[in-house]
Amino acid sequence: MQESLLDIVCCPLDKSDLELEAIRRDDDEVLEGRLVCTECSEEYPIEDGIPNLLPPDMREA
Amino acid sequence: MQESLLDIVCCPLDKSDLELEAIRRDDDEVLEGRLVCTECSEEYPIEDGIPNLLPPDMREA
Amino acid sequence: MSVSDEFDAWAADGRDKGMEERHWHTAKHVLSRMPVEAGDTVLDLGTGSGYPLRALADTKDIGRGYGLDGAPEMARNAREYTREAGHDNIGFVVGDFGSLPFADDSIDHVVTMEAFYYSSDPRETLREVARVLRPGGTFHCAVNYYEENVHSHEWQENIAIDMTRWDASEYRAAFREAGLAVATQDNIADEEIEIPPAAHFPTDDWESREAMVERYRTYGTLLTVGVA
Amino acid sequence: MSVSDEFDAWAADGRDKGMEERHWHTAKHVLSRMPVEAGDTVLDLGTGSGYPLRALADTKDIGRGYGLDGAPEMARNAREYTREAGHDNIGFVVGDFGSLPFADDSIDHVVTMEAFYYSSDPRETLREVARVLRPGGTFHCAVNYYEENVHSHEWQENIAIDMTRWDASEYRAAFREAGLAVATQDNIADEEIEIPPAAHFPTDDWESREAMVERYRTYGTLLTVGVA
Ligand SMILES: Nc1ncnc2c1ncn2[C@@H]1O[C@H](CSCC[C@H](N)C(=O)O)[C@@H](O)[C@H]1O
Ligand SMILES: Nc1ncnc2c1ncn2[C@@H]1O[C@H](CSCC[C@H](N)C(=O)O)[C@@H](O)[C@H]1O
Repeated sequence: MQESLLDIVCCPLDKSDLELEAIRRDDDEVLEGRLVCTECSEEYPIEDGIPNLLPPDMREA
Repeated sequence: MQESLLDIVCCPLDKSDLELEAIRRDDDEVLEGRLVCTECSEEYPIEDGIPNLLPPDMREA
Repeated sequence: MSVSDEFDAWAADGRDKGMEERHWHTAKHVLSRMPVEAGDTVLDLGTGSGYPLRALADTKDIGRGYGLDGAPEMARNAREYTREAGHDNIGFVVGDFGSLPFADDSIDHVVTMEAFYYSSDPRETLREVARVLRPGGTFHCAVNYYEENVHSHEWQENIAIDMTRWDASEYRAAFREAGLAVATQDNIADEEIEIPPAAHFPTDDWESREAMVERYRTYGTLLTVGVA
Repeated sequence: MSVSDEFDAWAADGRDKGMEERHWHTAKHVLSRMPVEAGDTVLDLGTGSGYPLRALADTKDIGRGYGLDGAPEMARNAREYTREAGHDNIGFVVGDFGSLPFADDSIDHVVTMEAFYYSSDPRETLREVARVLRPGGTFHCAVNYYEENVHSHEWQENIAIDMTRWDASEYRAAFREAGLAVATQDNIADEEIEIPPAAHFPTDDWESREAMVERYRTYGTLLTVGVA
C-alpha cells in the first residue's frame, strides 16, 4: 500500500484514524507492516502490499 | 388550467403566490381568467385553458 | 427574435409532431431512466407537443405533469393532444426558461428534451431548475446540439435564436455551479432512424453514410443527470 | 461460508479474469457514465480483478482509485495486474461491504459491478456508501442478479453466500432509506455476447434462444445511480 492511503483509510469498527507501522517497504509502497487503530488499538496486518481491513472477527485464522 | 396548479405556480418575477380570478370554466378547468401576483399585482392572462406566465416584457403585444 | 416568433410557426405547420416522432427514439430511453414514483410531480421544459408527460403518465403513474413552453401555439397543441388522449393530470403553461413560474422545492423531477440550448441564459435556467426542485429531485437534460456532435453545429444557421453549444464537461461544470450534483452522463444513441445503404449517399441531408451513422448511432443525444 | 472461502477459489482458478471479460460488455458503459473529473478519488466495491479502476485511470485521469474485496486472493491478483499495467495511483484493500474502512466524506465516487448482492446486509452497505461519499458524490451500482431478471434466479443454487434479490423499485427505496437520492435507473444491455443461431439451442446453459436474448439484450445489468 501507498502511504497516501492513510489520508482516507480508517478503522472498520470505530472509523478512527489508523497509524502505520511499516516493517518492509519497496520504492513506493509498504509491503509488510500493520495499521493500528488510534482509538481501539486493533491491529490490521499489511501483507504483500495489501492491508487487511476486515473486521477482526471476519479475518481468516 | 386546473386549480391544483395554484399549489405550486408562482409569479415568474418575484416568485410570490398568485391569486386566481376565473372568468370562464368548464367541468374541471379554468378556461379564461387571470392569475394575479399577491405581491407585485402583475396580471397573467389565462386563455383557452392555458396561463401565460411569461415575464410581462416577453409577452406578445 | 422571440421563442414564440420562431416556434409558434413550427407548431402551426406540424413540426411539433415531427419532432415528437424523431425525438421519441432517444426520449423514450431518457424517460424510462427517470426515477419517478407514483404520485410524483414532473415538469417538462420546452415541452413541444407534450409527449414526454403523456408517456410518463402512461408508464409511471405520475401525480401531476406540467409542460412549459415559450411558444403559445406549442402549448395549445400540446394541451389538445393531451385532452384527446384522456389525461386529466397534465397541464401546460406558457413561460420562459429564464424565470420559471413554480415555487421553490415544488417539483420532484424536471426533464427537458432538445430544448435547453435555446435558453437565452442557460446558467440562469440551471439555477431556476435547482430552485424549483425539491432536495433530492432530479433533472434529466437531453441535448442533441452540443460541441462533440459536429453534425449539429450548422443548425444555428437555420434558426434566429442564439443557441448554446457546450461540450459534455461544460454541462457538468455548469450544473455544479448552479448547485446541481452531476449524477451521471451518457450519450443515448438513436438506433431507430433508418440509415440508407451506402450507395444512396450523398442524400439531401448527408454527405456520407459514415457521417449519418456517427450523428445518430454514436453521438445521439447527450444526457446529463443532475440532482438538487 | 465466508466471502473469502467462496471467492478466493475463484481468483485461484482464473474466474477473476473470466468475470472481467464477461462483465466488461456492460461495465464499460457504467464506467463511461460516471461523472468523474481529473483528480477524483474512486472506490470500487467487490473489485475482483480490479479492471474498473484501471479503466477509469486510463480514460478519466482519476487521482486515486481503491479496490476493496473480501477475498484476499482477489485483491492479490488485482494488485498484480494493476502493477503489470503500470498504474501507480491504484491500491487494493481487503475489507467487507458491511464496515468500509474509509473516513466519512472521503470518496468522490463509488462503483460496484456484479457484487452488491453478495452483501450480508445490503441496507447497512448502502448506509456505509452514503457515509464515505462526500456530499454530491455518486454511487453507480450495477447488478445482473435481481428480481426482474428471472434467468438469474437459479444462481443462488451454486453459491454458498446468501444473495439479495431486489427488484428495481426495491433498489430505489433502499437507496433513499440510506440517504442516497436516486438519480436515474436503467437496464444496460450486453450487446456483445455472442448468441448462437436458434438451431444451436438448447445449449448447455440455455433452453432457448429467446431466453438467452432476454437475459443479455433485454435485462442485461440493472444500474441504479445514487447521489450522497
Ligand atoms: N427560452 C425558452 N423558454 C421556454 N420554451 C422554450 C424556450 N426556448 C425554446 N423553447 C421551446 O422548446 C421547444 C424546443 S423543440 C423540442 C420540443 C420537445 N421537447 C421535443 O422533444 O420534441 C420548442 O417548443 C420551443 O418553443
Ligand atoms: N461482503 C463482501 N465484502 C467485500 N467483497 C465482497 C463481498 N461479497 C463479495 N465480495 C467480492 O465481490 C466480488 C464479486 S465478483 C465481481 C468482480 C468484479 N467487480 C467484476 O465485475 O468482475 C468478488 O471478488 C467477491 O470476493
